[in-house]
Amino acid sequence: MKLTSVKLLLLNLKKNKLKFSVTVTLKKDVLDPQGKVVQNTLKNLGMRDLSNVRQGKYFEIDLSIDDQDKAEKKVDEMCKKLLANLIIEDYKISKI
Amino acid sequence: MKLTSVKLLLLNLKKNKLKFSVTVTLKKDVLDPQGKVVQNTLKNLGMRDLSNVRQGKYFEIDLSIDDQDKAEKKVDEMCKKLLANLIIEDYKISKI
Amino acid sequence: MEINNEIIEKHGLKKDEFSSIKKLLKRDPNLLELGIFSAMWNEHCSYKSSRKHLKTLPTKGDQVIQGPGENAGVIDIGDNDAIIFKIESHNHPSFIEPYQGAATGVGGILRDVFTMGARPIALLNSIHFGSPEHYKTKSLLNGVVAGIGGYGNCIGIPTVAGETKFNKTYNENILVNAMAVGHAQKDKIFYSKAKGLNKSVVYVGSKTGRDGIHGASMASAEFDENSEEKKPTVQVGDPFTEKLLMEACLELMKDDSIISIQDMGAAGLTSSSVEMASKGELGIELDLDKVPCREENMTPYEMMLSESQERMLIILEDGKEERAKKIFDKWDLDFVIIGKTTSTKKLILKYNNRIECEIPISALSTKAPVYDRKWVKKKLPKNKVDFKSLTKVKIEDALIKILSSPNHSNKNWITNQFDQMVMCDTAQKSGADAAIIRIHGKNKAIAVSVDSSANYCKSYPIRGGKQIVCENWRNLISVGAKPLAITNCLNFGNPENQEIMGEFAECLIGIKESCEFLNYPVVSGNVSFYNGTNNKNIFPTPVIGGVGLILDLKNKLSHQFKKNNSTIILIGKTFGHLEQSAFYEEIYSLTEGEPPEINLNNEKNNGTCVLELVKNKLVNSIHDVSSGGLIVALAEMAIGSEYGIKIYKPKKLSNLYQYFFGEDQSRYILEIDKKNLEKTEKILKDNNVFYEIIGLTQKDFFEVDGELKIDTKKLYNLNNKWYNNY
Amino acid sequence: MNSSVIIFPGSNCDRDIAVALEKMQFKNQMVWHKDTKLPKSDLIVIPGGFSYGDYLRSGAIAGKSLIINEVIKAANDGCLILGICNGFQILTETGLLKGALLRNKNLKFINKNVNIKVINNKSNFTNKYKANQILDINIAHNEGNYFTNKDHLKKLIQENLIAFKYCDKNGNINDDNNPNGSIENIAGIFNEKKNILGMMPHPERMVDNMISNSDGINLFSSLMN
Ligand SMILES: Nc1ncnc2c1ncn2[C@@H]1O[C@H](COP(=O)(O)OP(=O)(O)O)[C@@H](O)[C@H]1O
Ligand SMILES: [Mg+2]
Repeated sequence: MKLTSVKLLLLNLKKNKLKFSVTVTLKKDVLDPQGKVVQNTLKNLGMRDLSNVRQGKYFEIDLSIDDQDKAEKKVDEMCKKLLANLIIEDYKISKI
Repeated sequence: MKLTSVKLLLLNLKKNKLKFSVTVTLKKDVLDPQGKVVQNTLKNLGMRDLSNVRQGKYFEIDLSIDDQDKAEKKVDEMCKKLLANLIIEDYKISKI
Repeated sequence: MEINNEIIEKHGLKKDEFSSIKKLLKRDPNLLELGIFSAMWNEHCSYKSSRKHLKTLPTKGDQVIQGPGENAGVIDIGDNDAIIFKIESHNHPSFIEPYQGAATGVGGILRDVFTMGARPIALLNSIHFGSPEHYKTKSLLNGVVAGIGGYGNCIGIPTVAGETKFNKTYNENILVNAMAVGHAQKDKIFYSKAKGLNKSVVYVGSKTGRDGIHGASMASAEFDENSEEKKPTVQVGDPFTEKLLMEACLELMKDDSIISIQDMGAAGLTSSSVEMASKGELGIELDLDKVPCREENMTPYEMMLSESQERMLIILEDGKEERAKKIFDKWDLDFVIIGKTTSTKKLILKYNNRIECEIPISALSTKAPVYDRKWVKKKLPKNKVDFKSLTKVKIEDALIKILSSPNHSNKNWITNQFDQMVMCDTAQKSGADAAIIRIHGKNKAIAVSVDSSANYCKSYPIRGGKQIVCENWRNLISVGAKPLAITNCLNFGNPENQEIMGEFAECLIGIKESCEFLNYPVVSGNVSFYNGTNNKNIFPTPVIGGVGLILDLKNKLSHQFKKNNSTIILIGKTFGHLEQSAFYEEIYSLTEGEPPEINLNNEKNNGTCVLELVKNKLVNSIHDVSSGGLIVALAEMAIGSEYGIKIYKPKKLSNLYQYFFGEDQSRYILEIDKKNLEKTEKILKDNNVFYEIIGLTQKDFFEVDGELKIDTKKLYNLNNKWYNNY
Repeated sequence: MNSSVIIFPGSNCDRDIAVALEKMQFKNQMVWHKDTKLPKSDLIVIPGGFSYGDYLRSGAIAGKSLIINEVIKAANDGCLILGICNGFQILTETGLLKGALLRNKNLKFINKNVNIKVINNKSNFTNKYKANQILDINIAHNEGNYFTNKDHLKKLIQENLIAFKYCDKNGNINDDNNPNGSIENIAGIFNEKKNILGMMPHPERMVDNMISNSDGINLFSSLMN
């Protein structure tokens, strides 16, 4: 009895939970001081075949919406409003 | 003549370039103050269906190696040596 | 590419300006040349609308080593110590991208100071935002504050003072002005004037990218709905690299390798090379193939107009290249010889072995247009507010409302985000009338403060201009410093509008008058026009940054009450001027009428005499009376101390509101030990200074006889809560 | 006593600590991060600042520098190591101290004076302080939110390896006076052998009454002891 209720809960949770990942990266021509420093350090650590590193931000976002389309639109709105700074950054949303 | 040589160069460049993405996220039991603040801010912006946000780092790494296996091992090494602090963070590598 | 009207317009050049270019070149410019002209001839670099007026400012004095015209102004503080300082605006970039805009503003002004051989020792800022209710304000505010802190904290220079104001006039055009102050040896100051032929021109610092291309032109254009499209021109700051650049430059400056040095600020490589050549009356030839680039396939146009940050241009003495390169290698910075000085008096740019640009230097500098723009006098406000017609408020309620308003609330929530202590010479942090920075390893210190009064300047520009200089002077005196010189950042609307140009001209008349009278010269500054959106201009907002000297750090003063039962003296006459006061604005939303008049004689006399009292160690604490009037100033002295005050009923002015909230100028409040009172009064009388004894400090309570009695802890809380609820 | 201060690109409290050390009669030398040899020292200080701009993670990149290997060797030989602010972050990144420093809970840089309590005054770094003495000291950091796993935390407590905790002016230790969200209000910790101290507050800023106060002096005189 206890077990089934837990299972049910999990099921419900799953049903109502859509998970997205968002990556936010600097636009191509924008200076990425962090990436540059990381790249140099990796090279100093002996990684010779490294040709480029860019650093960005990563978000995992859980939504309690059923409708995937709707959910994706919400995430898009979040990116535009807060997560990404569209002046210097691009973003990408994926369902996970 | 000039054009072909440029094309060849580009081809070579492409051939020798493998691109990976790395995401680094805080371990589950580590507090994620950034994610919390982002989540609260998004809620304040009216995103009610949001149930959780975690924030991490994202890297795009270009390697000039042909062999994908080798390349992936290199990236794994980079993560272990520098990109992630394994005491508090997990990482994930994908080919892009 | 053919240069058509559209391209010319996109470069912000007027038709007749283009004709002049053709005349100067005796041919049509190519695109690269057009870009260079547009960068050098825009308002930001050429000061074409302001130059005529700026010339009227007093810039000389015994204390001045270098006035305007160099990267920053230099003053003498004795013992071979020099102070180098300047203020600069980064308004437009900060509105578009607040964090990076503010950060690169700080980075830029720091380069202006260390380029002259100074180690920066303090940062200040003046930031103006729209109304707190405006939907953009909060994120702009948070972004700007984080950006200022982000840069200053990382590079390790304390941010010690500033001002933060809110007014709806800045809703669509915020102001972000940053000031840097540095210390150098008087005999080791570096200038930008090139000297000698065939000397190596060296590029050092970060690589050049495509960022900020045409930033300088952007800073000289009004905003409109399409501003979004201008966005990619925002630069990203890299304080880490700037720290390396600063250390490398200061290391190189230890000997005599450098002939001249210039940071790449607005208009990057273009303006730095032209300025050096122009001052030295030389030519300069650059080989653009050698410019270190961050991106592939960058064109000469992009290289010359990029505003990538953290770069410098140096002209080296012969034979010093190797030693210099070693230093920059040590700091992991690019160091490339990209050209040489020549006798041609031309800017010649080569790329792929071809001459891509050939412009006489004078065409870009001395022959750049200067405008005598038409301006009209301000129509001064005639109305006086009819005080009797206003609904009455309790003095206590008005005081509380002012203290807890965004403009008057304590700014700890900002300044706690700035490292104020790094370098371990900050003897007084923000929160005081002026910050105090000790000269490293010595017993003396400088005091610094920035001030503006846009409301005053809007209603009566001449008087407003006069007032801001005096207010700044007072703030320095209030910490026991002798004011020495100022820098100024002139933030105005569109100069092509005759009324705006009038505001500019008249504010400068006022500034000049005060500076002259107080022997408080202008040694550096910056003009920012076109602050406005869709023909709505901001209030005229000149900002004054002042530097003063404290000979013995032991004599420094702050405004918090120090002791129980000491006598409180008010210096200066109280007339009860309420128009343009915080009282009218915060309580009644009234912004009519004239600001208070200033009698410069009294100003000077009062200030000098206060310093005399300080010198005689008669004073426990001082505060100047400014926005909010006497009662707000007294409350500020109580807040954060263990003491309050018992204020006697005023003898003369029957209207308590005028007495307590009037913003009459040239006034100071002094806390004096009873045992020192007699001596103090004698000095005041001997100097013909008007003063009144207005009360006594007491434990814990802020009290006006028969009117109000508030726990000072409550005042503290009221003064500190605004941002928490925002 | 001989001391060395390591300078990384982006260190910015190196001069401050050198001034404090010299004032306290240490014979101090500055060591550039590219150096591969450490001068003979009884004390090595890793100063505050933003080594490598705090890029990636604060302290991460400095933790991979050449000189750090020498620091680790010296530490293993029992040399005293003091990491202040960014220095503390670097020490955790190298593993010389366990745990990690996360972003401040309010995500803002914090510079202000706070109170800390001396939790363990039986160490080379703290023996001149009284037990439970309360200090008024400056903090200035973005990432001072100390975190460690449960086992290590237990060990820190049981073996008395917590040097300082944030508190109020009366010594109360609770959330209200925890500026950055640190676990257990921790402001500084020792390693097991107590020859390494990492702390977020800046003792070198508190050695001059003209500028601040003298609450940091005893840390340096403890080391001299
Ligand atoms: N943005 C800021 N940065 C640093 N300090 C600030 C800032 N805004 C305000 N302050 C500080 O707050 C205090 C009050 O500012 P203000 O009311 O303008 O002072 P005053 O009237 O004496 O000129 C000053 O010490 C000032 O340095
Ligand atoms: Mg003041």
